[in-house]
Amino acid sequence: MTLYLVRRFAAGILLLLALSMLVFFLLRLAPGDPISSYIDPMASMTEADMERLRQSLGLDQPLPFQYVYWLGEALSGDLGRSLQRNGQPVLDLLSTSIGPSMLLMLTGSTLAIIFGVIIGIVGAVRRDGPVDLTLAALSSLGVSSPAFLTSLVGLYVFSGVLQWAPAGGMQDPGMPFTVSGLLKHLALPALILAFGQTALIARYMRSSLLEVLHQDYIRTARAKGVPGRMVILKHAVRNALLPVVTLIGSTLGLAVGGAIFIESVFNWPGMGLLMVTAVEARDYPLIMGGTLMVGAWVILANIMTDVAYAFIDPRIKVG
Amino acid sequence: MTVARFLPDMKSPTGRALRRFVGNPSAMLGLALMVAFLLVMFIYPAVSAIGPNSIDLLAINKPPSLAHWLGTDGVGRDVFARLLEGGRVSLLVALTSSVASLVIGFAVGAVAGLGGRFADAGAMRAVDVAMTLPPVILLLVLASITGPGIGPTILVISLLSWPVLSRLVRSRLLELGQRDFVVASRGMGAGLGSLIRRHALPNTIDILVVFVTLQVANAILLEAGLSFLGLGVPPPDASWGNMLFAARSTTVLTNYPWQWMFPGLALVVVVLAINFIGDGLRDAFDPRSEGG
Amino acid sequence: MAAASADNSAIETARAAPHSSQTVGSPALSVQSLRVTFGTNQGTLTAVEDIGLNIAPGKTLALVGESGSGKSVTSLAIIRLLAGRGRISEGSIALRGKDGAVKDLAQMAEPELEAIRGNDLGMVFQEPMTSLNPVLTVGEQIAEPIRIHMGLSRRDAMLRAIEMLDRVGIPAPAARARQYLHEFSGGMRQRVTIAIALACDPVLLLADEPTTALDVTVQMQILNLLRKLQAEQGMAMLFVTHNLGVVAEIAHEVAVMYAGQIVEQGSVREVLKTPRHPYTRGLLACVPQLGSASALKNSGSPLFSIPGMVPSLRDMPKGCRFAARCPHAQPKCTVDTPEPVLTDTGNRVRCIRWNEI
Amino acid sequence: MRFKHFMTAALMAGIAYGAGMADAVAQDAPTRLVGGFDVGPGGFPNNVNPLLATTGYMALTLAYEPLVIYDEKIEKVIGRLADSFEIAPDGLTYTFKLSPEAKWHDGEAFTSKDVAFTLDLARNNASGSVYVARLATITDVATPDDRTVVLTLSQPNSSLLDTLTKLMMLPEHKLASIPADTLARNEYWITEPVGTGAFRFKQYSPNQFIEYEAFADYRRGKPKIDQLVNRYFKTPAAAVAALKAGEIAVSYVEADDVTNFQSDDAFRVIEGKSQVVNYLGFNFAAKIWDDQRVRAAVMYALDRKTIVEQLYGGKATVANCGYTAERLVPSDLEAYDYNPDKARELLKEAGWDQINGAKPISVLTYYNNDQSNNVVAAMQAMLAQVGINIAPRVADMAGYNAVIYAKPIDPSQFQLVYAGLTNGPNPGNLNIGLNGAQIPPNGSNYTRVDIPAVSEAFNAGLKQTTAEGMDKSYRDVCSAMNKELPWATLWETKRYGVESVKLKNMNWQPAPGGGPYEMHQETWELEGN
Repeated sequence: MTLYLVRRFAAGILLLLALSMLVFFLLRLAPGDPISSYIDPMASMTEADMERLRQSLGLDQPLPFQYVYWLGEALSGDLGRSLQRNGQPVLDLLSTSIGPSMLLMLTGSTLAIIFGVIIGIVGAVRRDGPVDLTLAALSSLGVSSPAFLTSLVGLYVFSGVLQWAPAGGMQDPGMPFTVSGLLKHLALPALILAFGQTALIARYMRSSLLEVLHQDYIRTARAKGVPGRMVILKHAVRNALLPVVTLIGSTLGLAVGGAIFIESVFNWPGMGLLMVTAVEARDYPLIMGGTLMVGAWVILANIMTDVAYAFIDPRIKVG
Repeated sequence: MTVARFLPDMKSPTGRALRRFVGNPSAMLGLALMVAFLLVMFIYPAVSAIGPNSIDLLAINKPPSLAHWLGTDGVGRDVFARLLEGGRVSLLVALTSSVASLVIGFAVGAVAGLGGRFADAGAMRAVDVAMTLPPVILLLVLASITGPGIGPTILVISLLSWPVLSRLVRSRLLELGQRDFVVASRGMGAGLGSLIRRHALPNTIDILVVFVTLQVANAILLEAGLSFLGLGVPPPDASWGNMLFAARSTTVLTNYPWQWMFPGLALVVVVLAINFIGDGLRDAFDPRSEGG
Repeated sequence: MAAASADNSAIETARAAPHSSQTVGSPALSVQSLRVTFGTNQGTLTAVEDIGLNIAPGKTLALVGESGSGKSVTSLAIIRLLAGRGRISEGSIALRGKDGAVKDLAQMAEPELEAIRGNDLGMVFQEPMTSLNPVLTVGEQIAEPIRIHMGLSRRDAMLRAIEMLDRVGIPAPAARARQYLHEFSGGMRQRVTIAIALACDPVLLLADEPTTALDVTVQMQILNLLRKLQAEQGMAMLFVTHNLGVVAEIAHEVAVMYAGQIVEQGSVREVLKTPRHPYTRGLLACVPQLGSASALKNSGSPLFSIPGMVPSLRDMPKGCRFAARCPHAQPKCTVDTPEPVLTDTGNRVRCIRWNEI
Repeated sequence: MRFKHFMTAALMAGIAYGAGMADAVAQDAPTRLVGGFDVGPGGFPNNVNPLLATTGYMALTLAYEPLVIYDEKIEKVIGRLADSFEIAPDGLTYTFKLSPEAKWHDGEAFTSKDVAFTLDLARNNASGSVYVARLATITDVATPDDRTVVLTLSQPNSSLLDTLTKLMMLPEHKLASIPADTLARNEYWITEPVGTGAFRFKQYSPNQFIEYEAFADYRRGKPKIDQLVNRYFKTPAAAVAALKAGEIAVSYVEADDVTNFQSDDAFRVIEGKSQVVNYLGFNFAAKIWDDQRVRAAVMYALDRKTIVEQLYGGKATVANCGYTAERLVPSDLEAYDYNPDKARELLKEAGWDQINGAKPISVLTYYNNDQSNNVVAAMQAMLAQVGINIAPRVADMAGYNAVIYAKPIDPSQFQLVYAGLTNGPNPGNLNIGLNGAQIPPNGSNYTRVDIPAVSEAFNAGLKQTTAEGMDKSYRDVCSAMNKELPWATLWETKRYGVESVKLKNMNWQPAPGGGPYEMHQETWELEGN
């Protein structure tokens, strides 16, 4: 097992290297550079000023040289400084925003897994019954409502009108940090993030469970006198979870992207918000740092999924 | 079911599958909804005088009325006409990109699942790279190279959606690979191609069907997201994506709900219909459901 | 029709009836005029009808017939695990439980059935590769019915499971109990399913072609095992098979099924030695005799097989269902469905011309 | 399964707690004002370094103060850290008398040394300052005594005062020791920055908020608000929700969202001129706009009155030149009323079919909200009726700048821009976008306008030193723009803010770039909490 993990992590490191190279050169294809994001059409910044700023940031060097310089710094742990105005070190910005993102994503995903699996089971067991049809309709609603729309509707209804939840942010600004304050702010965005994912997991779980209920060992279980509910929960669900675990692993990895809208609308200081502002400002070092951290998280999520998969299904040997 | 009786008692498996599909009430409901939608989408514009882009500044933000069945938008354009034109655009984008990502995802997944350890490792690392690439950057770069418009939108959406499917197909085929009939056909010298065609495809049909049904909705939402970056289907053309996107201003969200609710509703109905059709197809092609 | 592989002489060996503590006479299982129907898009179809059989404790009744004759449906009906839209539309299934009380399984509601299944009644299936849960350890799967029906603690149930593994002849049972299914061969898996079925010392064991999927040598081991366990636990057994050699090996009574009906029923000795129903005779004629291969080859004649096809459930012929394929059929055979009659040797035959041929 | 129960319980507690949440703030607790000072186009979230500020001045003046500032009505420049100032008749020397009581937040006295240090820093490229070009005319900064500063210019510059209102004074005793080229990156700005304003910096949380506390011995009196928070919002919708939920007391609000608050008596809607003129900029490098009749045809083809009435609800004024302020607009302007037939006539005369015909003309814009999309759709339909087919292309700020400042300029990328430029309070601000001398690389006249009449009018304006002189010359600029049409000027919209009725004396206005203008921060009051 440990050999497998070592190999996967080594592959992961190589992967991050390939990813950093790909993103570094892709970024240069996008129109605009950090300096062009400084300029405000209202301000009168001469072309010469812009040229000088580019030199001071080393943007006029040949691309491969810039990449090697960046890589050298990155390997020594210095991801460089954000090109945005107050030039904070990238590592600090990332470390302050990875926490909130993980918190939001893990809470959202956990809720999605719990509700998704339950809805999937109910949908499969009461197949084509009234409950199944309503759940199918709800999950279609979940799947087909865009993150930014659900966030806006959620924000407006629950904090604007009903004032149940605070309007964005991670804590009341200036107030001392309290866990209940955090939970109060976390509830709405996490539920909205979970809403879409739940529908996804529910659909796959239902289809997988229907597949498993056909298997012979389910009939054997019933022949053993195992009560109906236990047959579903103990025998069927565990087998049906196998493909769903892969799905959960992948969506856990991709949740960072999805959180962008939710983090923007709720002003949640996570990676999503950081990356959107970084991309708007073409802040290359911050984008590179962010990509590596998000990349590492997705790779970790994939490795964890494969290990969990092997752990749940004894037939699959690891590696 | 009277309909089933008219169909010839076809003996071939597809024939029986077709008869099972027709016999499945929810699948037929889904099919009926889709056909109705497509019919209205293609016939109404030819009939009606009101074009999707004809503005009328004296009738902006009007609620649904006899003149405009679903009301008008911020520039006085008829929401119903835009809904239909947008529907054509969005469904075109969604279906093509779903099929494209289906093909790529299934191919990579199948190669990984059945192609032996090295193919598996190689394919999965490619998937890892694809999944770790932050969508924001890919969207921005690809779309800015290709510019807005329907073609690039389809390309971008397909590139973003296939990795998840490949992992699902791989996990199903890893399990399948252990089963006797696969080992047996390998023993009979079946190459990877025929293995995929004869064993991988039928045994992952349920995953593929569920993926397509979800991917249609996901594609339309991604297209809406693209509008966030000023890409996707460029205004003034209509698409469900950019119509939904109009709701980002609180006023439109609260005071003119018909401008975004109907595209949202249409999307939910289409997704529901495609889900029912998908379920019907999966049950029809699943031999074990003979008793069903 | 799978050729019987057992030595022809096996039929003659008498088997000592196991002396069992239960009172002789009242049967462990008594099925009366059972009819099972399936709902389909083209209306309801009758899979089996007018099934009547009794099995005394410690005795084995073999239910033999071609595939599609309804033998598996009958066994599944008894344990009420009919797939899809199958229903018992007529008849009774009287089972004398461990507590001696006779209950009709046909009328029983699901919760009560769950108390019976795995406890008074065990079942073994045909396909060992797929009939066990791949993600649970073997020990857990055996211990499960024990904990449910006998209320033992987790630890005690596991001990009993290990004991069962030992009794079904699996070496190093303690270690093997913690392993998973994919680490067992086909034969071993069947032993595990038997261990599961007999874990709670049931009164009746339903075995639905348990040896069909196994190779010959393993088949023999499983049959001997079943016989040993029957001797030890004294449970009645309904053994579904299409292999006459197996019938001869394990059964005391036999019932031959054709197109959803029992056409001949009686003690193994009588039915196999002096078959009265033309279909039974045809079946036995198909069994190639050892040593007769060279004679057949010289005479150039093919192995004997019954001409024609089994009638489809959708358009069942009137009268005797075997008439179309019966060499002795006469027009009167196709008038009304023959009722089972007692023959001179005590068999019950569903043929009106049994004594004329 | 235990973990599952824990998570659901924790979540339910969170929501339940939220429902029961009452702001149990005791009466004698410090008064706290939370506002969205950096929301909207006038804001610059996350900018803590005044030298890099191109906008967001309202937030900066919470803690910092410039030498001079616009008055309460944002019309003329008055003293702030300078009690008084005078300009020599030849416009080459500016003398400032500093306020004697002004102190830095750390107690040090504010002296002319600080002014000289700040001006040197602002003119030093290495500090990353964005004011270098605009202060280029200053040749010498003299400090005869602690209370006086004398500036000498190489040539008269009527925009200098406007620039000085945007330059916040920095503490020489804190920053002299930090090398200029590392100043932009120094931790100083987010740990213990020092200013002279009514509030003192307390803490900064990136993308979230900046918190201030009252500066007890502020020379104009101790502020009534004890704690002040400037909260950032990524999307306007988030600010609207925070306003509705009572979490912030004031914020800029998009025109679309105003209707939410007009009927709600807990809020006060503030309307003001945006002092930004919207226009369709002809990209002269594309050569299809060279004929003035074609440009006039565009003006005649656009029904600007109906767009203002219907799409802006009457809340905008049609602009027939760069300005709409009465004092800058002569009476004899051509109104270019909606006249599609005249437009077609002019196009035929100019031979539009040969120049461009029906080929799509790409119009680039960085506006990407509902209102702008609707306006572009309306203009597209109107122009199509006379045979001009425009295809809108939206880009984010960086993408927009990349296209307009591309070297070499690529006319195929954009033939038109739909943009806006500040035309007040200093009318000279339009110069950088229209003067022939400002064509890149030496300015931001990216549509390459090179019309002598327009350039000369601007040059004259810049030389003026008296208010009357400036008004007269910018009226000439207005008539030149109206006749030559370097731009198809459209309208000047109103902009909006929303205040809680509990907020007193803030004098919030939608000033371009947030001002800076006199807001008397020390007099702000918040009833009830």
